[in-house]
Amino acid sequence: MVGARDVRDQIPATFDAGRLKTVKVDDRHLMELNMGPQHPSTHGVLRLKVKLDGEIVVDVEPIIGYLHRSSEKLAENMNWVKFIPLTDRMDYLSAMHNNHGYVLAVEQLLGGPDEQVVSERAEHIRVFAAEMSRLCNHLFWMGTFMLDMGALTPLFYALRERETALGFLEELCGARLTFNYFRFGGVKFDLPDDPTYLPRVKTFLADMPSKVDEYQRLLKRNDILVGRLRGTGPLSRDEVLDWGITGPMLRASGVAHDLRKVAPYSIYKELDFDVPTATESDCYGRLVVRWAEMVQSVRIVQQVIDRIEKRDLEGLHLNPDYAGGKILRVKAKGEAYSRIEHPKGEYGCHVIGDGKLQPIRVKVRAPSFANLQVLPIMARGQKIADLIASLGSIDIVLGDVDR
Amino acid sequence: MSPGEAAHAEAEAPAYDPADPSHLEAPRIPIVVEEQREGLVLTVLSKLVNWGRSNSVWPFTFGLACCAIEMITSQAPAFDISRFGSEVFRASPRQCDLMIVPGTVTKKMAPRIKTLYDQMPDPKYVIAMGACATNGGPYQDSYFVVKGVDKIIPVDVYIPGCPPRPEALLDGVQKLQQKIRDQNAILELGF
Amino acid sequence: MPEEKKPAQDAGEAAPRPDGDHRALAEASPDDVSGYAVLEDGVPVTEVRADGIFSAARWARDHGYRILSLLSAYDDGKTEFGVLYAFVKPANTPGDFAEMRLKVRMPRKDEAGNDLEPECQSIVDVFSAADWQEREMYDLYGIVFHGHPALRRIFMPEGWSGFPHRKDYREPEQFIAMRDGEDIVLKTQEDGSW
Amino acid sequence: MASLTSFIDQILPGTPHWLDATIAAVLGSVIVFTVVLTIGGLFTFVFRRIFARMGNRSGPNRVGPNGWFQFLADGLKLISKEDVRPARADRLAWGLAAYVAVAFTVVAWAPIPWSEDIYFTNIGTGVLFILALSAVAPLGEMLAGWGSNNKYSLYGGIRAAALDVSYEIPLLFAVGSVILITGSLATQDIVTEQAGLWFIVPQLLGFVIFFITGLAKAGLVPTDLAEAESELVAGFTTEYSGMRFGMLFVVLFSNVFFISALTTMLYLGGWQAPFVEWVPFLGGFLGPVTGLFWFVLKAGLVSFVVFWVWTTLPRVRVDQYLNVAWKIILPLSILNFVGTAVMVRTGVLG
Repeated sequence: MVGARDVRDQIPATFDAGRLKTVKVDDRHLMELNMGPQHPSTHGVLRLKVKLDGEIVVDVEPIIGYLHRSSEKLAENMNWVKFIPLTDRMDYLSAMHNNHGYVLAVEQLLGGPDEQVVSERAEHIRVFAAEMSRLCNHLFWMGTFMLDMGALTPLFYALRERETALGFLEELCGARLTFNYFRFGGVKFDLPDDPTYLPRVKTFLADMPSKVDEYQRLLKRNDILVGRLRGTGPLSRDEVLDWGITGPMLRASGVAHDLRKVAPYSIYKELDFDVPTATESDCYGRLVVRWAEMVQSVRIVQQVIDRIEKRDLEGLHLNPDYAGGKILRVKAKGEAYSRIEHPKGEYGCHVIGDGKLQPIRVKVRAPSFANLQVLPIMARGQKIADLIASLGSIDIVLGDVDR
Repeated sequence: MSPGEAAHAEAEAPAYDPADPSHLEAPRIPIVVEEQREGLVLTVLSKLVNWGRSNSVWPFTFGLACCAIEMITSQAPAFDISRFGSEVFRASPRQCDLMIVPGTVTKKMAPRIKTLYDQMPDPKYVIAMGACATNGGPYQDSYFVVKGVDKIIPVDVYIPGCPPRPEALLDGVQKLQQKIRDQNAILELGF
Repeated sequence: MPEEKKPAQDAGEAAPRPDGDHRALAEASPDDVSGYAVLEDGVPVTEVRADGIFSAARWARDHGYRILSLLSAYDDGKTEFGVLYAFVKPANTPGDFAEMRLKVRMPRKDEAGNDLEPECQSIVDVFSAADWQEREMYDLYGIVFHGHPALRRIFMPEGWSGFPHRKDYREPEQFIAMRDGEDIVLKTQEDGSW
Repeated sequence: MASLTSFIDQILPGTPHWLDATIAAVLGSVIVFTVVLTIGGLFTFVFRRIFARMGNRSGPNRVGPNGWFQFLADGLKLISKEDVRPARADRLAWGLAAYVAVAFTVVAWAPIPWSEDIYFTNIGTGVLFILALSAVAPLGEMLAGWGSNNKYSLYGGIRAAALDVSYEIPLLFAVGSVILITGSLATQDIVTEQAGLWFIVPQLLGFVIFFITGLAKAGLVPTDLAEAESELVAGFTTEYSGMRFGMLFVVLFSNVFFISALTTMLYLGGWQAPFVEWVPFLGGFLGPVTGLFWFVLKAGLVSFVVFWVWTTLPRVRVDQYLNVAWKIILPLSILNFVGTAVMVRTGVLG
């Protein structure tokens, strides 16, 4: 490129690029420790190159790419619809949301911003599935986070509820983890015929807040846990914004930035729910925010079920234009980016098509990838145990980071 | 024909009888390592060691991708791998018997998996969990995915599925236990 | 990219005119801005020259677009590389939310027909979040972000040849993974598998 | 010991006394080793079952009657596994560590009074003997940490050393308060002194301090900092495989019972039956093994509490624990010691 300026020489930095909590020590006394790619607390195949001064973390560099499966490149060689199963496998803990983000983006190309491609009924089923998925994600996160902290049983408490919720999703779409449920113009299957399905879900949901209460009784009153989480992995609001952190981590720093609320998609505009925030931007705040989000998800699903049962929602679960084999012949043209509120943050899909059967480019804006960057800022100057807690509080999934 | 081949031949091709439900069960092919020449003591010792090894298969805390979630879920109350004595997930490769490879093996990760496998003490077993670990699965065409973990390390049991349900993993572990029971532990010990 | 027609032009209407912050940006730094379009999802995007993206990003940041939402590159396989940026305002209420999209387009060939390597300014100094995202785009597309403090590969191991997401990428014949001085060679099989 | 010698003398009449004593010592050692390692092995199974039940699961139940042979299968497997010695490990330290850990842990069991008659030795300085030997036990962890040529192990070893220094002093003060009351270091004297009033009543604070520091001494949750699976992979045991790891594993679990036994001996009346003033039947309903029954029951209950804590609580951070140890537990233990001394001097106690 002609005349590319080296901006670092010319333009002074306009802000302090992250509070450097570096401990001043003689470099020769530092120990370099490689955590991962196989380590019980790196949630997969993340590698952390940690510089340690005794127990204190001087610096940490996350090294990723051990699960880079090049889904985005594979998308360029398959029909538009065939990429949906691969989105499942990116963030495999909340696959419904990945489906949703990709499908929304392609629907922008197919129908444009104003045209209604998806029927009201399908939108309700989508929100139902997505919020159940959010519940499952937060439950699993809580369990593994507590495992990182050394508490063994909360995982089993969380898995107990998660299995029930996954059972409902399994009845909906036939899969436990990788749902492959959303389609352009709707969802693959309608709600199950079983007349007891929705009542059973309602019973489960009615119980759920008391279960969340149970977790809080178990964990919130535990002095050891609270002592370990409070003040751990602190981030100022400036740092959070500057590093592009979204989702519960952003809301834990006091910004009620929830895309379901501020840039509503699907039917979230019509639903009544709160955006929980916390003022203390540390691991404890993130835990509290996610607990509150579980309760809000329950509220949303309850409203959606009410609307499905009481109103006679229009339309089919899948737009007939995209039903059957027609979905394989989808040809999309143009460029679009859509964002949704994923349990981990902003999830988006940037899609480009040239009117052929295959896309030119599918880029997934992965929340875990963006959020993981901030780990060094959180961990510097703290202990090894805090590094583990900070990492856990981000809620990363390596499939999402590496894609 | 060596006795080993004979054993294989006997296990093969039972006559098909629709009334007999036994054809629904997979034939149990004994794995004959070498001609059994040991006396009573060694045979009993071998059985004893096999009993210990097969009932105490400690897996490795090693998650790669989606299947790792199902691996963790297999400890959940609903599935409970602990019934078979396999819930002791050890984080150090030195203390494990079984490496479950749960997920996609990439080219960056492949050497590390080889290292981890080498770090495990004998006897060690590998379960390839899911389509990716078996042959690359949905990522066969990817430029960065190794098409199956058996390109790097030997695999004992393959579990199909994408991802396999926890029940399938339990079945795989039991298949592995059966395989261990059929081994000749004395030869494995190197006597 | 050429395939991406502006929808308004398709409909035979007048070309869209920038408004709001897009117009303000065009007025503030006319040298950096090279075009304007509306994407299929109805969101306008300002096209910025590759050596003007830093000041444009800084302008966006100073005007409240604090979160780097998207940094995505593409290769259309024929004429150009592109980078799409999306910045959003952190919002507490629905009214506060706003989005600003910028796009940098880098031709594959210059006027004389020589191959060009894609180059662009880095915005790490204004958005720390761009750190890994730019590394990712360098790793996959080979787009060089000038001014990035450590522009290294992020997914691929060091020593990997080529930029795999480019349309003209060919897989290498073999990949040698180092392990304690001992090589593990993964070769391409006849059936194309490793 | 003495009774064992006389028992040998009876069945081998005519042998010199020194031979009887030697046979008794060897036999006793074998018995102690067997008992300790069996308890350790059994406790691995018990812990897995309790942990499973706490998590709403069933736990190992396939091997033997209701799964009770699980630990035998584990032991067989560990014995028959390859013993890997890491390259460039410090051979001596690495090899010695497991033996040091086992030897000192097991020998410390010798003065434990299982009942009025069942004990290996009742030396006059029993408590001192126990404390001295269990203070050496972390040496094994440090040796393992140093010798393994592994950074995780090293961190585990260093943490073990740091904790050892911090918890040893409050532990001594807590035990010292008990000794002030009894005026004797012999373990049997401590137990007999508790007839009527268990020391948990006058020494409630000391009991709490002893329990907390005891958990740390045994390397158990919430203070399993030397092993700390989610941080240090497996801590000082990271590089150990096969039966060497098995020994460290068994030592960890036998420590659970050891701490419980000490707690029982010092504070819960040892082998003394409860409510024996009102229900004399409790004191002798099993004949000569009544004391053993009560001792094992009490120690088992304490062990259950230890396991309960293990499965429930998260791990503390190393600086938090050191802060608590030096700033709260140590002053409290001194206070307890001084208070006990004053009470003993004024005749309220002892």
